[in-house]
Amino acid sequence: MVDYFLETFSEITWLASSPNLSFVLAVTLAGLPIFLFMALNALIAVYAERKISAFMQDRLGPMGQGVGLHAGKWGILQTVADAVKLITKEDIIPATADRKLFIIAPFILFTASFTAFAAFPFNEYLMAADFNIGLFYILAMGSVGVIGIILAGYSSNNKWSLYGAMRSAAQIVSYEIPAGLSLLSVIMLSGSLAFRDIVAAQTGTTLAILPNWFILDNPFTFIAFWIFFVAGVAEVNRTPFDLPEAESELVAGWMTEYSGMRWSFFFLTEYANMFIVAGVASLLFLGGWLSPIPGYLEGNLWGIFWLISKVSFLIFVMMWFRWTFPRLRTDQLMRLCWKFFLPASFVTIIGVGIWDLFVR
Amino acid sequence: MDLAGIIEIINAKFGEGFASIDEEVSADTVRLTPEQWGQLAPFLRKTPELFFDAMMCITGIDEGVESENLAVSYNLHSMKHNHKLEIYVSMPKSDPKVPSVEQIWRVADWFEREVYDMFGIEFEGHRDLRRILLPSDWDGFPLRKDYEFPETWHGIVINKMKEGWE
Amino acid sequence: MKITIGHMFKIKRGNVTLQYPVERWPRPERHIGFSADSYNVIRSRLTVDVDDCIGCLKCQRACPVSCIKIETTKVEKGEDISEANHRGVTSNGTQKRLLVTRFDIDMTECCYCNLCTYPCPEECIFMVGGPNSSRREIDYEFSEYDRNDMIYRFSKVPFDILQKYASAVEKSEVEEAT
Amino acid sequence: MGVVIEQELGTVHGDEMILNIGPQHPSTHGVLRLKVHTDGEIITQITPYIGYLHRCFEKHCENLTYEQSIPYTDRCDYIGSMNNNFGYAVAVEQLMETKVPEKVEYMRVIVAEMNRIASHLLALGTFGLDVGAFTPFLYCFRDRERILDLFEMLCGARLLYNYIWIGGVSHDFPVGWVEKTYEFLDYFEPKINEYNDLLTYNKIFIERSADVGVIPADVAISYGVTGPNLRGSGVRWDLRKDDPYGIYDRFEFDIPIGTGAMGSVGDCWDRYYVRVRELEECVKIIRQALDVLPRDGDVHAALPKKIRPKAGHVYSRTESPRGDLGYYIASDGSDIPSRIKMRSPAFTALSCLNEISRGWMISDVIAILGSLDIVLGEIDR
Repeated sequence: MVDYFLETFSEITWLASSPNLSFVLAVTLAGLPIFLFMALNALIAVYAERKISAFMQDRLGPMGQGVGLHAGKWGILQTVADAVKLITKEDIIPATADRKLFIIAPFILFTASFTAFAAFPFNEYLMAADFNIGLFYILAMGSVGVIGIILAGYSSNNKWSLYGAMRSAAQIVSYEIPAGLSLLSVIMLSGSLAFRDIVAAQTGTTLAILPNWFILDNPFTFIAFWIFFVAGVAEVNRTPFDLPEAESELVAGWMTEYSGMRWSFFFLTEYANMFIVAGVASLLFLGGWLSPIPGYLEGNLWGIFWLISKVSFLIFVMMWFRWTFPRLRTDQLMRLCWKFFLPASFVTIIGVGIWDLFVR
Repeated sequence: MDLAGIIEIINAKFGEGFASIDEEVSADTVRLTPEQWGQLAPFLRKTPELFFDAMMCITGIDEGVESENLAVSYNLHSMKHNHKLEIYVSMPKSDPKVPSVEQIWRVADWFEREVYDMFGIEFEGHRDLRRILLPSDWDGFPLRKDYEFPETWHGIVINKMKEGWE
Repeated sequence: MKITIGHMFKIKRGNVTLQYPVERWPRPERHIGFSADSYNVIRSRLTVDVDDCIGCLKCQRACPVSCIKIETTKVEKGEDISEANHRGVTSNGTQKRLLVTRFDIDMTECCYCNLCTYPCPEECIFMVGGPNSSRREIDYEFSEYDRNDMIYRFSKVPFDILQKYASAVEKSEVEEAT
Repeated sequence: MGVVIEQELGTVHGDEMILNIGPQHPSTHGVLRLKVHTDGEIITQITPYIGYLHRCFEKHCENLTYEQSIPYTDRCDYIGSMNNNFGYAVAVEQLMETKVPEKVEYMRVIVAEMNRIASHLLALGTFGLDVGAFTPFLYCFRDRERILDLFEMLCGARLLYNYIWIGGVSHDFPVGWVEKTYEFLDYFEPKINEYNDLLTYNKIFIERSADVGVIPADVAISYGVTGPNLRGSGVRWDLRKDDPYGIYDRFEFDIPIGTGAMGSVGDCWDRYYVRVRELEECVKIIRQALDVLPRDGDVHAALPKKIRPKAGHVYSRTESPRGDLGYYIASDGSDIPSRIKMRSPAFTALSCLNEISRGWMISDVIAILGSLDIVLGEIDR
């Protein structure tokens, strides 16, 4: 999209004269829909989380009441109410907090996940910036977020946030390795880092009727999918790995001292990260914008529909995890990562290599 | 075994008349002085026939404004033999001192702290005797019969003011 | 995992939420076999039929948190005093000898233990909405903005008449004293 | 142990941090402050501070008559208040040597066991919450609501009942109550194995609670730990069987003890599992009691007009959902007791927290606290 805008601007005379103005304009025009999409995604995800958790727990979740309809017919206005509350709520900065770092932290975290969206393709043509190393870029942006978390935990100057920040830093850093390695097996199969080639490698059918997705390609990529998905859940700090913001122990981990608008940035980033992890998993393993019935319902618009439905199904599974599993302890978390996920991802890489060599 | 058997064993060890039951006060409690209790406690815990390993409850009692002495009542129980014993140790209000049994039964640690907190009975040998329920700078011992309520505490008025009620 | 997803799909049958302003809390329907009026087992707001109250102070003594205050003065036996709207005979037919000049219940202190309704000979103090809900509908939303409004004053003696009777009491005490 | 820094709060070792799991904390089951000395996340020492919820129960009782302090016993252990009334009534009846009619004995057992189910449900739910599983908490509360509805039908109140009086019960069972209880029991039994599938045999739950906070049997007895916590450590001790009061000797039910199925004997998982198994035992007792409940007989027959026990004192114990609930009542012949002491089981359970949670991490202390199932109302009285 960015280079598409650059070409159109070069024809317009008064713009072509100042190249950096047109560049800035192009980037903002490409970035704005991403930001709106993130906000929209957060709105829907918050409502979905409340409703799904309610149905799973035998209750109704936010419901609109006859008189006053304050939460909308089926509680639809609940997220609007949340947004308004968060905007109007007072932003408290604790007196002993380290002011500058306290203010910067949410923005670092937000920009990390916002820039990761830049390379995220919604469809064959619809992406903010067309990189040929899209996957590598998203992984890199994922690990930038950790700095924001540590900054938030350290600057709010209370012991609980420090605990939360240390735990989440250790968790995110250590879970990136198995996530990265399990992606390696897919890259070996598709031979390139660009999303378009990866998804292109998944077209066609295997065993006549099944779509030729990498998940069904061979048993090792199936394991790789699960490793990546679970490591992704851990990277986003969701149950059963939500130790940093464990309600029953650390009150709210590194987010304790934040309130109002700043806290909503953290909230936004959490759902954006969830979307990215689910998106990358569906792009790499579930055939991105390809339709499950190969050959039918193809095309651009259908592509977006299929990608969004796969991503929302994976987000639903993440929410399903949250309301069923208890929480792991810090050392169990680490042991699981280093002693189980890491060797498993090595096995998948070797497995895919051998499988690729002999079977293909 | 029943109460008489227990008292026999105690008297056999500590000499006749050490532990006695005077019927008119109550049928099943052994009345001791603080010094006697100090010697008897480890004995009750260690001898295999008695083996009182569970201290059920320690209760502080103020025997009334006019009676001039405080008392501590220990209820002991043996898990193995399933028999019970109650020991009643009374002491004058002027110097309320009782040897602590905190090393023998660990539960006594908190029970004795509560009795000290409410009655002001000093337990000698208690490693960490301080108030448990009341704020540490509270003066006076509330459960004594002659205790009068403080008007305010750190400036907080205690009984609520309500117009049009009294 | 299977359990939580199972609950999700049978939401219509299993769900528990009660949407408060529209659906009210169902009052436990109670019939105790014999006369419902003699049993009053509901915990909600206390009310008093002062017409039936003979001023025996049993409820005041029974209350563990002493949140009931009653003051009475002597009156001729069984004769109505219209200006103090005091009825001489209670609904069960007992003759009244005392005029209840003050009957206050402080609902902020009441602990809803229902101990005061049992000793009352005339059953004039009870919690609304119980088996006697024919007379008074259940009411458990009686919060007030000012704490002093929670002190319910049930005696119906108008203020000026109160002075007359109150002074009568001093007069009688003075006579006894001299 | 790091550099020693002289500070106003005494000697603080270099890398040791004092952390306040403060009076306001989501998982202290009430108002409790734990001053935790931690080295990184490993705990070296815990000193609990209690007394935030102290409402002078014993001082109140010295100014109220015997039947007026029943609503106060409700408010000590506000989750098992029926058992509190039961314990208090048994103690005063023992002091007055009055006999209670047969029907009332059965009613008391039924109502106390139902309250035990409700209390254990809350214990299981909050323990799951402390370990992070949110949904079992709501399932437990959905079932607990049904018991509270039955209690509301019975005595009007849902949490603090003032139902069991000295010498009797305040009200007879309303018509249709027994059938509703049967209905509840049939509804409730399959629910127990739903909890088991969801939480008890859940791999992460086992990893979080097995081998954590082990209380050996002799330490438990020495610290006066009683009830499900003691049975979790493998000691087969239940007052309803070993020192029976009321008519508990007429029912046959077995006492589940911790067997170290998932870890060592006496760990958090054992205490949790003992409570789950006790749910089944309570259902068994209620069924037996309901079958033989005598239908006729007046409930108020043995209610004494004036409760004026002779001078003397008594110490009586009953099995409350949290352990041995003891009442030491001394009376001087008037209708106002001279001294009432309530021995609360959660008080002793908390006293052993320091001994058993050394060397564990902070998230384990929260799990241990949840498995001990303490109620601060009862600790502070």
